[in-house]
Amino acid sequence: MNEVPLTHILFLSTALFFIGAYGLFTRRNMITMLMAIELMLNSVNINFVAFNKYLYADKLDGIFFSIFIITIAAAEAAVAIAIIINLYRSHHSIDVEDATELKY
Amino acid sequence: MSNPIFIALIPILPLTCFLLLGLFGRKHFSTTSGIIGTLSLFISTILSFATAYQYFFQTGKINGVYQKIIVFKYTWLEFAPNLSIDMGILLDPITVMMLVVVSFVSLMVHVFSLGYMKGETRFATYYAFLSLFTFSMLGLILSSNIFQIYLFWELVGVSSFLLIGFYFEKPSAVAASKKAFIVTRFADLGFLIGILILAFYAHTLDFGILIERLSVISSPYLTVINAASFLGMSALSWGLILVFIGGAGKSAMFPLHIWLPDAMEGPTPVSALIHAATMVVAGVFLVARLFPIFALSDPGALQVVMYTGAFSAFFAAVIACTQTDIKRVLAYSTMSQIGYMMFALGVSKYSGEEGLGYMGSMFHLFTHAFFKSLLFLGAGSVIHFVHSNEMKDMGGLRKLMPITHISFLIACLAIAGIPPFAGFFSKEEILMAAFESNRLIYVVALITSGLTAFYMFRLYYSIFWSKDASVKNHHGEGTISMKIPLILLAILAIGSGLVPIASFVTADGLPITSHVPISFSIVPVSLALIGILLATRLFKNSNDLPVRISQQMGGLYTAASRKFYIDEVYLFVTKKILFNLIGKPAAWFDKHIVDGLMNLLANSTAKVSELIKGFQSGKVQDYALYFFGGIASLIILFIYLWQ
Amino acid sequence: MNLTLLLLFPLFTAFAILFAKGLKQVRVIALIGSIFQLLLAGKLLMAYYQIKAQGNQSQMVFEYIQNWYAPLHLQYHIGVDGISIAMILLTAFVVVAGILVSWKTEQLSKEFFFLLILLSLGAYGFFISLDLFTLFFFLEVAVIPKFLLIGIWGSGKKDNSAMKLALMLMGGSALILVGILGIYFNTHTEAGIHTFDLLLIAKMNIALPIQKIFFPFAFIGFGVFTAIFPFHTWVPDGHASAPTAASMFLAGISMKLGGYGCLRVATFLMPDAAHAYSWIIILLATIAIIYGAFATMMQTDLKYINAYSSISHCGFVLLGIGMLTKTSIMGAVMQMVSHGLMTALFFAAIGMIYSRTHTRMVAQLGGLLKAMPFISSVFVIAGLCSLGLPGFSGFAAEMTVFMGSWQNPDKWFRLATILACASIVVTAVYILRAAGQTIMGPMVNKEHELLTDASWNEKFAAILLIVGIVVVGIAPFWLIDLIQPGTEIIMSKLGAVALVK
Amino acid sequence: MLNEYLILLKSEWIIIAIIFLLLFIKVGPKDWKNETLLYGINILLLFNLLAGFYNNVEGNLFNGMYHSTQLILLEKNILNLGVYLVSLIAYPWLKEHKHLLEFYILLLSTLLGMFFMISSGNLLIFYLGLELSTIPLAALANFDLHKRQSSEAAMKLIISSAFSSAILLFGVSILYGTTGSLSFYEISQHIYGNQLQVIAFILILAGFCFKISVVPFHLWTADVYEGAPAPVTAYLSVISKTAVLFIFMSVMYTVFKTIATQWYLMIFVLSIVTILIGNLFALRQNNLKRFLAFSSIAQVGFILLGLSGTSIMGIASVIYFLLIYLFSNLAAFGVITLVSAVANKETISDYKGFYKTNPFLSWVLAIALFSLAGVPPTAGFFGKFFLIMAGAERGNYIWVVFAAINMIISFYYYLKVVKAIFMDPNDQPIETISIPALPKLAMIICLAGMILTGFFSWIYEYIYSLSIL
Repeated sequence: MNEVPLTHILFLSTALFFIGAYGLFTRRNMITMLMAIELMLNSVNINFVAFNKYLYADKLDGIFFSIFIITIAAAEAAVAIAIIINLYRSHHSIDVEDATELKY
Repeated sequence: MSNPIFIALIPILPLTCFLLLGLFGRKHFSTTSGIIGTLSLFISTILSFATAYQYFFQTGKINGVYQKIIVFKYTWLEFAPNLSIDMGILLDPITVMMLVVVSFVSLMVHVFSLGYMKGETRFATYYAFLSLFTFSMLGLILSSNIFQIYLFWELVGVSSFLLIGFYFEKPSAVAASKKAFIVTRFADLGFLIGILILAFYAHTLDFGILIERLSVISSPYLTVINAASFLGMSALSWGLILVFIGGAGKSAMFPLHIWLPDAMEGPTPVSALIHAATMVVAGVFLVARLFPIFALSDPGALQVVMYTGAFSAFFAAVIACTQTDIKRVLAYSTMSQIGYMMFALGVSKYSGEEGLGYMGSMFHLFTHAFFKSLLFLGAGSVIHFVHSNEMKDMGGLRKLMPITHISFLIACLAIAGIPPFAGFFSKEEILMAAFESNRLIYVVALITSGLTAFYMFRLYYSIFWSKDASVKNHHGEGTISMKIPLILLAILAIGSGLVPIASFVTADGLPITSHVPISFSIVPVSLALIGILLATRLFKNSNDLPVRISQQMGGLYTAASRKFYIDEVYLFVTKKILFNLIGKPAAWFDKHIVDGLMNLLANSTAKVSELIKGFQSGKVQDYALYFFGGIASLIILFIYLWQ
Repeated sequence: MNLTLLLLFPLFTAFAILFAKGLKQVRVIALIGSIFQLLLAGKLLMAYYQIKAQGNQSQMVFEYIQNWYAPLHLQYHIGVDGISIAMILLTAFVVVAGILVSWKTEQLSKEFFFLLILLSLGAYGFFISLDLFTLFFFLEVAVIPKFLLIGIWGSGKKDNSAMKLALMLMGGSALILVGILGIYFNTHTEAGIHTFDLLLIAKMNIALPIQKIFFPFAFIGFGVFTAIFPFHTWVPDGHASAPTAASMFLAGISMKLGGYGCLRVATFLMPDAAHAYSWIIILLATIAIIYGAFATMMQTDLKYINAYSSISHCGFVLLGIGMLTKTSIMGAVMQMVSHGLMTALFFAAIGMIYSRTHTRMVAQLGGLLKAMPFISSVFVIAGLCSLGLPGFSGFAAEMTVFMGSWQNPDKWFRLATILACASIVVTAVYILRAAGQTIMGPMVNKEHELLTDASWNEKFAAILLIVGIVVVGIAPFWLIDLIQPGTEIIMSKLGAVALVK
Repeated sequence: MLNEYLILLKSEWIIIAIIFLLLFIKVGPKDWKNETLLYGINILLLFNLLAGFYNNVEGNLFNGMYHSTQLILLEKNILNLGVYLVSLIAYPWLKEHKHLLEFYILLLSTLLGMFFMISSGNLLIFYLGLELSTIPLAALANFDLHKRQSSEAAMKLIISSAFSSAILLFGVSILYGTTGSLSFYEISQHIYGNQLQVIAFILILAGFCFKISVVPFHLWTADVYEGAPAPVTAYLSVISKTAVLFIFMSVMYTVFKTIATQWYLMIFVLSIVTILIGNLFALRQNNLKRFLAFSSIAQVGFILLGLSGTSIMGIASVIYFLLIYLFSNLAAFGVITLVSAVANKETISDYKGFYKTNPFLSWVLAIALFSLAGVPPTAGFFGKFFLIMAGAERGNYIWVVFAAINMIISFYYYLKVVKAIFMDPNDQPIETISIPALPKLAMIICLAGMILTGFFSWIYEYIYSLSIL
């Protein structure tokens, strides 16, 4: 049976990465921005798994790394959301454009 | 000289006196300072006379020729192994003669000042300055090294500055002192560069060696310095002329004379000392000192000296006829007489009979010192009496101040060149020399001497005759201390002409016998008499003739009385050109361009930082975008461009 | 003779001041400390004569080497020759005088004297150090005190000028930094390592192209300190705004750091480049001399007058160095000493006048001689020294520079020399204008009648400096003998190059 | 075997112990007074600091994932010192703060993360350490819960750091793909400098540059510094930056040694931009914390300059500079914290006439600024000088000239603050502040560090002896 070549997967992950970046740059809603970042991290996960599977199947470094990434992403999200909530208390909004007092 | 210490003492005594009075005079010697100064100077006078005696009659002459004797020499500032300022004492005929003149006249002035300056608040300071001047002048004439002479040259200048500005609260005095210093300083610039040139080629600063190296025809140095030329003139000529410019500055030769009349702002005894007898002849002395080089190696430079001298003599005489401030009259006459000495040097040759001009010049220097200082002191006592310098405030004083009157008359006769007064003999020698070498100069000299007689007697009459005494006699003619110098100098004004200078002071040290036939003397004497008679006609009794004549002459007269506008020219040059065209722009340039450039740098930096502040927009998404852009640019730069 | 004492004394003094109580203690400590410095400097001189009398021919005496940053081969290497001793003496004189003049400083006196002493420390360190790193270190030590002294105790638009001064000096040291790093990385001792050691570098020859790159950095860098055109603009403002003592230090000592550096570092270590660039140096120096003099003529503020004249006078130093003849270099050193003393005296006098009349404007002063004869005489003496009157140090120094410059046969250099000579006339003009206006003439402001003359401390300070000036002026041969050996060594290096050419 | 774990992980264990202790206190019934707690904790930290110097051994664990060398131990000691100082200067701020314990817990967990990060021999550990040292920081930045700016700062920090770590990870993944390993050593064996690897390198570099705030990855810095509470800012600007720089250096020198020629140029460009931008922005700042943020950016530029030397001298100079930088910056922040806690003033114009009322604090701040500016006799001079020397070693003198010019600009803005403190008149200056014992101790330590470090050359020589390529 013919399997999907690595390049396809890499293409997918890269696309995902840039989509995430695009989301981060464009969406004003902080939560959405967090999700965009998650997207980017996932693309990284795909990379790792793919590399591991296709190139270095003898060791499981990549897999492990992706697992750790997932965990940490969760932690990051947790803290981020806590902060956003706190921000909401003071700003009454979760639009990044409203949180631009510190500049220049 | 058997004991150099004694000679060294001559200048050192006034120096110590200066330090003493300068540091402590104000407090401790406020009244006695005059005595101290006078005494110390008296001693140095004695010493200088002794030196003169010893030099001329015992040690000076070696097989018939007066030698240059280096009494001692100490390396003071060594520029390079063979190039150093030495503090030394050089004895030769002119030095010794000057020694006598300077110390004696200075003594007279010291004595005179005892009375004249009595009651001044800064009496001690005055004497301190006098001693300083005397010290520097003596140092100048004793110098054995051309840089040493320059050094004392400056000191003389500054002490004259201090003395002219003695009445420091009079703005005119301050201005005059500044003018005197700056003008002479300007001339000294020439002197300095001249020294640099001569020293560079002769590889020495010592007079003896310098003269020897640059006057002996066969010497290699001479050929080199003649070979080197700049703007078509040999380095030697440059050097000598520049040095002469220095001398001209001090001796108030045209066109550097402008400071001398103003210098009369100083106390009159000071004028008598500095601006009549001693400092102003320094220029003559300098030329005489370097005379061998002038005469033997570079006659061209000597020509310059001659013409400058002659012109100044005539020019000053003309102006003197029109001045109304008696001291200014004297000042211009001084300038004119120095012009005499200068061109006398100019016409002279080096050796033997042809060195007559040199001898005459020195002779005239000698006699002139006495009668001119006498004139000034006389004028001093007159001013002391009437408290004014202006002729119109005077007149008919002969009854009130007989001694002054007599001495002044003697001096006038002497300067006019009437036999048997001193001036006659010296002038004869000069005229003779001029006659023998250059007729043009001779004619100028004749006219000048006629003018001299005229304006001197104009002065004399308008002081002592013309109208009756306007001032009432509140205090007498003056203290005894003021009279004695007058008398002594008067005697010398008669007698000094009989001193056989010819057998002592000559260019090459060999005595010469001057032979001036009576027939030769007729012309100048008669001219002088005419001048005197004219003056008598015009000024003996007050009448309106002089006024009418002056109106007749119109422009010429005014021009002369305005000193031919030389001052205005200088004013224009300094104020308009130096200040406005160089100084102001320089200051402006510094303030705005240079400094502005520095500020511009700072401001532009600030401006830039203002411009780029937009990057820090405060929007986290922009930050991410820039982040991304950074990566992208790095990748583009280092993967696609760089490889 | 342990040179480190020269650093320890001021250090201890400074700390003592920090822990002193009350104005009285502070200034007494400062004075005693500075006097100790002076004695120490004198002792150093004596020791120097002794060791020379014993026939010690080495370039530097009292050397002491201590490895400091071994991995980078930085050493604490100190030693002196005649030139540096002259500079040290100068510093010591000026410090004592400065302390005395600012005796009456009430405001933050503790900090004031502390900073003064720190400044002197920097100067001593600079003059004794034979390692480029320490040299640079001490050069910069002096910058901050200057900034604070001007900024805190200054007058007029002090902030601006303090900032300008600090930044321009910093710029200078930045250039120097590049220069010395350039030297460092192009030195190869036999051990194959780089070195900052001045004497070692002097022994080896740096390639001409390298020299040509780094000489300008070093020279201009040090030049900024000694007001080389066009980097002189910090001088007028800085001096004018500074408190009296600070101006004395600035003009008297700090500007000499520059000259010394130009000579000891730039010219001595990179002789080829010095020859190659001499015409530029002379050009700049001549411009500084003439243009400084003319700019001075236009000034109306006494301090500005002296500041601009300092530019002109320091031009002589650079001229002397640029001419590269033995005599001219000796002249440059003499001029440094002379100008240091003279200008310090001048600023002292101005300070005294200012503290009484509260104005420095020439137009508002006049006839002070009547009210305060002593101060006025000091002022006149300073003036006369500055216009090069024989008997004062200025004459000997300037004449030596001229004589030396004339030794250089180049036609254009001759022209430069003549221009420089001409500047002494201009000097006379502005000095006499200043003196004539302020000291002589009728009294402009009647209140000045009542002013008091100098107090004991001011008198002492002035006399100290005058003594220095007069000694150098009367006996220049003494100074010459002191600096000759050092100069000869520098010349031998320069001369060797000249022969190669 | 077991005690090997104990000894090698010594510093980590201690931190963990302290963290847990604090946790227990938190959950425990008795609530202590802030004062006592603070003193207690500071004593603990002091103990931790001292313990760092005791019984240091080298070795590897988890087959090379964790390794510890003398240099790393030294670095950990430096960090310990920094943390101790930070906690000292945080005193006036924490005195009234009710979440004191959380603060320390978070702080120490970040420290733990850093320890793992700098002694990591493997990208995985490195990543874990990095995140552990970053995420709590975001929480810390938000520690003034009621302050708008504080939460904004925290938001910016967490989002941009998340983004940066995503980028970093992408780079890591590519690196993994091209080399097939995560351990530094093996990676370094398989680096050939092909394009993919260079891209990976650039991504990773970007991640690092974000943490040490190199232009153009620096933009979060100023905002976060300004918004966060002063002690946290101090921590951010000194400790976390220092830690990242340590690991950054070793990664550059070990992992990417083979493509040094490429990254030398990148560092070159980055450092120029960084110094310039940092200076230009610092010129205009009025808020002291923001001002210090930009000045620290400029400092990083200089550090990169030294780092580019790629020599022992480079390493040693960087570490040495960081030590001095730690003293100087913490001294400055000590004063700022105290003033903002007591008088609640943070702008430069508030500090006008500061010297009249608080001479000691003024001197501390001034000397700190001089040290940052690199003026002798402060240690900062030596630090800067050696950095520039290391940079010049490669013979890139234009760069040195550039750096020198920028030193002048930086000098200008540092002096501007000094001018405000000493010279500018002010009718209502900050009132006289009584300095509590602990901050005073911190300031004195910093003063000693700033003034003496330069003269004790053995410190540098010691670092030099430890640094190996």
